[in-house]
Amino acid sequence: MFKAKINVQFKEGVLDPQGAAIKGALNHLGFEAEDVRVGKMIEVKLKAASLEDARTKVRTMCEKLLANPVLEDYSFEVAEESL
Amino acid sequence: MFKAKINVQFKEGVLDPQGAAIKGALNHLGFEAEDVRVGKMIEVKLKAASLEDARTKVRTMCEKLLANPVLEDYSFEVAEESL
Amino acid sequence: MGRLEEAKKLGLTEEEYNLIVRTLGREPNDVELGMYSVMWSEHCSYKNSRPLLKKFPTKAPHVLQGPGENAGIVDIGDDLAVVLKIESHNHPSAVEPYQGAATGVGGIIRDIFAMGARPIALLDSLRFGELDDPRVKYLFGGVVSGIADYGNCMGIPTVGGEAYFNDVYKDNPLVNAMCVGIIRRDEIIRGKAQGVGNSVMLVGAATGRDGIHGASFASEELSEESESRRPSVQVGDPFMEKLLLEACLELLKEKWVVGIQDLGAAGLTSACAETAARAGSGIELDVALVPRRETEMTPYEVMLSESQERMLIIVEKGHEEDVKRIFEKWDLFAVKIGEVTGDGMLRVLENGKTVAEIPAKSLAEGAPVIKRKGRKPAYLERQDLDCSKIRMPENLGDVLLKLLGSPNIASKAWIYQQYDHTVRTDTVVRPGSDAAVLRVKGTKKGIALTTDCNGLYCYLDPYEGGKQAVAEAARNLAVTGAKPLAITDCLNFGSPEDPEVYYQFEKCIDGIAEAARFLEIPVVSGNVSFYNESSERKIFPTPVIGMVGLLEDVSKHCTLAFKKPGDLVVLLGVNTEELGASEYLRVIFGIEGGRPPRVDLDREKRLLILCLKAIRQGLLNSAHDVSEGGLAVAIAESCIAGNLGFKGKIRSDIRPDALLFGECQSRIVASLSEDKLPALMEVAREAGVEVTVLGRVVLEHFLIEVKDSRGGSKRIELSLGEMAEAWSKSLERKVEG
Amino acid sequence: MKSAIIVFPGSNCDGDCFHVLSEVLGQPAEYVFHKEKFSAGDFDLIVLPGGFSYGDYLRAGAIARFSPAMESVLKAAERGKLILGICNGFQILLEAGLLPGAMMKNRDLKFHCHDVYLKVGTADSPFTNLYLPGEVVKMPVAHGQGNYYADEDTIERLKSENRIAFYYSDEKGRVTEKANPNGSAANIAGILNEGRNVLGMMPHPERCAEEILGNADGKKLFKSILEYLEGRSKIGKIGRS
Ligand SMILES: Nc1ncnc2c1ncn2[C@@H]1O[C@H](COP(=O)(O)OP(=O)(O)O)[C@@H](O)[C@H]1O
Ligand SMILES: [Mg+2]
Repeated sequence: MFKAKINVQFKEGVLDPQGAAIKGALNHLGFEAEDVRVGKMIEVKLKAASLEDARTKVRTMCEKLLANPVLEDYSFEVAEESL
Repeated sequence: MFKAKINVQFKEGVLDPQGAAIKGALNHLGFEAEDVRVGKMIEVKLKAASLEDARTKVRTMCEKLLANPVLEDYSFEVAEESL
Repeated sequence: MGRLEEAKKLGLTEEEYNLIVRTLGREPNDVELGMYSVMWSEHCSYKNSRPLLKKFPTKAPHVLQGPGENAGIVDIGDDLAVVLKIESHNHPSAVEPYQGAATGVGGIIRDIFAMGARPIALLDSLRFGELDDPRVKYLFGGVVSGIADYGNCMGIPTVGGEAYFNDVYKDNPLVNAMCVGIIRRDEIIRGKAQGVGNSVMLVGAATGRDGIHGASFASEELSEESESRRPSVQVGDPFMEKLLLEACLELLKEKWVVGIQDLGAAGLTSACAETAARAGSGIELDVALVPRRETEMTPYEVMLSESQERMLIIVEKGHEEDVKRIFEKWDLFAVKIGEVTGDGMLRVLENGKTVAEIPAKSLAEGAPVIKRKGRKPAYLERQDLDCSKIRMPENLGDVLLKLLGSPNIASKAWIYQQYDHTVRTDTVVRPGSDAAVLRVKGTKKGIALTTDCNGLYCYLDPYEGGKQAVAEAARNLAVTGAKPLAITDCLNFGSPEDPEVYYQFEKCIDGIAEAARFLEIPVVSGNVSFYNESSERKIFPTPVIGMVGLLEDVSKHCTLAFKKPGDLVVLLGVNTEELGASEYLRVIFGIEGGRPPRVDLDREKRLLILCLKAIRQGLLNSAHDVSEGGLAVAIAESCIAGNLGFKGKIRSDIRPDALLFGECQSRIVASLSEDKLPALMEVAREAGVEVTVLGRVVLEHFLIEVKDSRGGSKRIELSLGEMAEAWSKSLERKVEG
Repeated sequence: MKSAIIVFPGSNCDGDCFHVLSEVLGQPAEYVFHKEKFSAGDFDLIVLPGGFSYGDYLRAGAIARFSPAMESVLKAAERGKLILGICNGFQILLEAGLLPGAMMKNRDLKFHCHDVYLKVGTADSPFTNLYLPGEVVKMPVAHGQGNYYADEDTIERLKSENRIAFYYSDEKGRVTEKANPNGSAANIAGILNEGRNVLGMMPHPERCAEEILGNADGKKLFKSILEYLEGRSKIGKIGRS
């Protein structure tokens, strides 16, 4: 079993309404937040033949489904999980 | 300037409908996903006096605003950013 | 620890425990004790309220289902019936506003489709503390988005409701959700587990450890300790519920479905006990067969879990595969977990081994009734407010602007624009009017929906307040042209163990019952929520009345907006000098006191008859009931809604502020073209209602002059723009500012 | 004119579209369940209705686009069949790549349900031929993710190819920031594909197609389709097919 941590984020230059709102709220609370970006952290446990295979699979998942290439970039880490 | 990566996730045992739907879709696409959990990854750039101070601030942000203690856990990393 | 001690820890009394031992003929085990404790909690058993609820009139020729089922049902002709029910989700929303409100909406929707009906509308009745408080803001924002996200995703329009703000609700916000459905008369399904050997199936979401002991949680005051028990909060999954809804409605068309029941408070325990008790049968089930989301759940946890989006289905033996086929289509599972038995027992097995065995009737209906005695609260004794001591404000125009900007009167668009209220394409009158009107496709008919209650009135005079809630709801329907059909009520109170609260409860019920009987509107369903108090404050007694009315011809509906410059503006009903309990006293003088306005039910009935007749005959161009803020606010609201002005003169010897802002009952502001006035007068004479011409609709100016017989006069002169500004932006500013 | 209305898990305007097509327009319509493929030849119009397919989980429309019915929709689009995506249907068309761009959360992060005014960007399409270019119509919106995004080149192309069907505007047809309910790029409320046979729009024409609902501005859109299919529209025949 493998465990992937996938991080999906808006591309540089896309104005993220949620990030803007959080930044506003943080500053209102007295913090000095310069920039806030909100992304998704998706954890997937999957079966795969090898770490390499798992990586390929996760990349395909991201490209097909998990990230929208018009808006988003993704990055991930995969590790083997011992049972 | 400091940069914090904050990960906010549903607590163990809390229903994650979004994760369940994504798992369904992944399996439909032919992947063998055993479990999917969706959380938020929030990146905050903030001003602070020191790394220690930045950590304290980020913890307070999480507790006050970014995570909902009823349902969510959070974790974070803070690093100093060179300009 | 002794069993009794444990029972007490779970909220059972010694007397109750002894009754359990007598019923079982032995000591209950852990699982049984847990099951009893939730089923005999106030939330599930109504043990404090049952005898009083009997006072409500519940019968009428058009009532197809009164209280006792998942929801009430009334006939609307054309072989169709309307299903209605309201429910509170106050405690969960105080702890986790978003999920608390969302799961409240999910629960009430399941009650409606459990009858076989298609849910067609939602309403939400909300009470919060003042919005200046950051925590209140957080709660309020969370609740509104929780309701929005759930209802919107389901595709059920949220077409109405209320929102009222007062410090008394600071610790205990009220979140009441009402759902209305429509069904063909011959397709009504009931929650009964009939027919020995029939299969009991569980469908929908997998079971997790969510909300264990939620029902007992709702039956106690909020304290630090309950805060720390937070993890029991459930998460709603509206997508799952949408699938469940479609699958269930498809299933319920089949003749071999025997009964269906939603899993709400007390989960499987309640669903099984209730369906079996209604049918006088028993159920045997094996918890090992229940699909789970989490590992290593005990029978106790499975039986008490309040995981959302699940239903129990009883089908004729041999049709299990048919059920599965339908649910598979919607990507849901359906699993046989047990069957109907003839011995009246709810028997719970785990892998074939009995872990609990209780008479279903004892669980569902056996909680001993608690007879309480109320005591008139002291504050009611020293109540009379001497209005002559209240100085008349110089500038009544400023007063009107302040009232229009009070969150209790101001536009609620900030709320309802977050709710999809146009989906299903039936919404003829959208939120923002006195009541929403929906057409009924395939007929000429329409139904009108509202929720109403003035908690301050109920606090200051529980009996009159109860009456008034019913009268106002009926009036809100009548001004759209709808004849009131049925009530569903949500009684929100403090702890019934407090004799003063119990007094309020009893008197409110008396008032509601009296008005419902007099106005001939049966109560067909409802809900009681007690323990809405913290150590610091108790809520106002708040018996929310949800009401449904019928328009025979929906194209003849009426709205509150002025329509045409030149139209006459008239008052139906009479002005009396009643300032007590008004929003005017509260906002301008900070006084929450005095006697609330009286409702003369006979006068109210005549007014309703007149209004309905006049609208049916097409005499009126607009109609709007006078409620919070009084006559001046009512006229102003009709102006703002129609983007038109008003010019008028009122002759009266009532003190001007009481005339303009007093909330005396049984009044409607209407507009009509001048040539219809004689016809209106004729109908009014027949009904025995006074009609007074107040002035005319004009383009944009707003002018009211008040003259008394001694030559004194007062005036309000404002521009439409400043009134609209005060009214429309105020709530948004409070919440987002 | 025979229509197919695709029912995704979580669609909730499927019945509304069916009602308008069959009851208001009096044309035959059928539901097609997302698990079924269908033959493009059987239908003249394919509607992807509004709602919350798959709960809008992950991203609105992201999961629905993988359904078998969508394979048929892609083929039908290629063959020049008319495809109308409303609200969630628009989001699905974007995710499926039948239309360019993507949807984000409304800029104020709130769901918006109210009437908006729309300026008709082009009457030169099977869906809008009965409107006048520049005409202002009123329609309800009801969405939480209607904030249309595309890079500048795409927006420029949409403009230069006259593919913006509707702009959010004020009552007078002025396309202003204030009239933009959700933050959409260039106030875009609806766009056409290159072949002009696919329209995606956030506002709901099916919710304003009858007088009893107080507004029938949306009926013209459905009538335009009928006019076009019956060869009566002023625009003649579009593209291939
Ligand atoms: N919480 C809410 N949800 C939906 N609609 C609401 C809500 N609160 C108020 N409204 C709508 O705003 C309008 C005014 O409400 P209210 O002042 O309570 O009316 P009335 O005094 O006629 O009962 C009504 O159309 C009502 O349905
Ligand atoms: Mg009213």
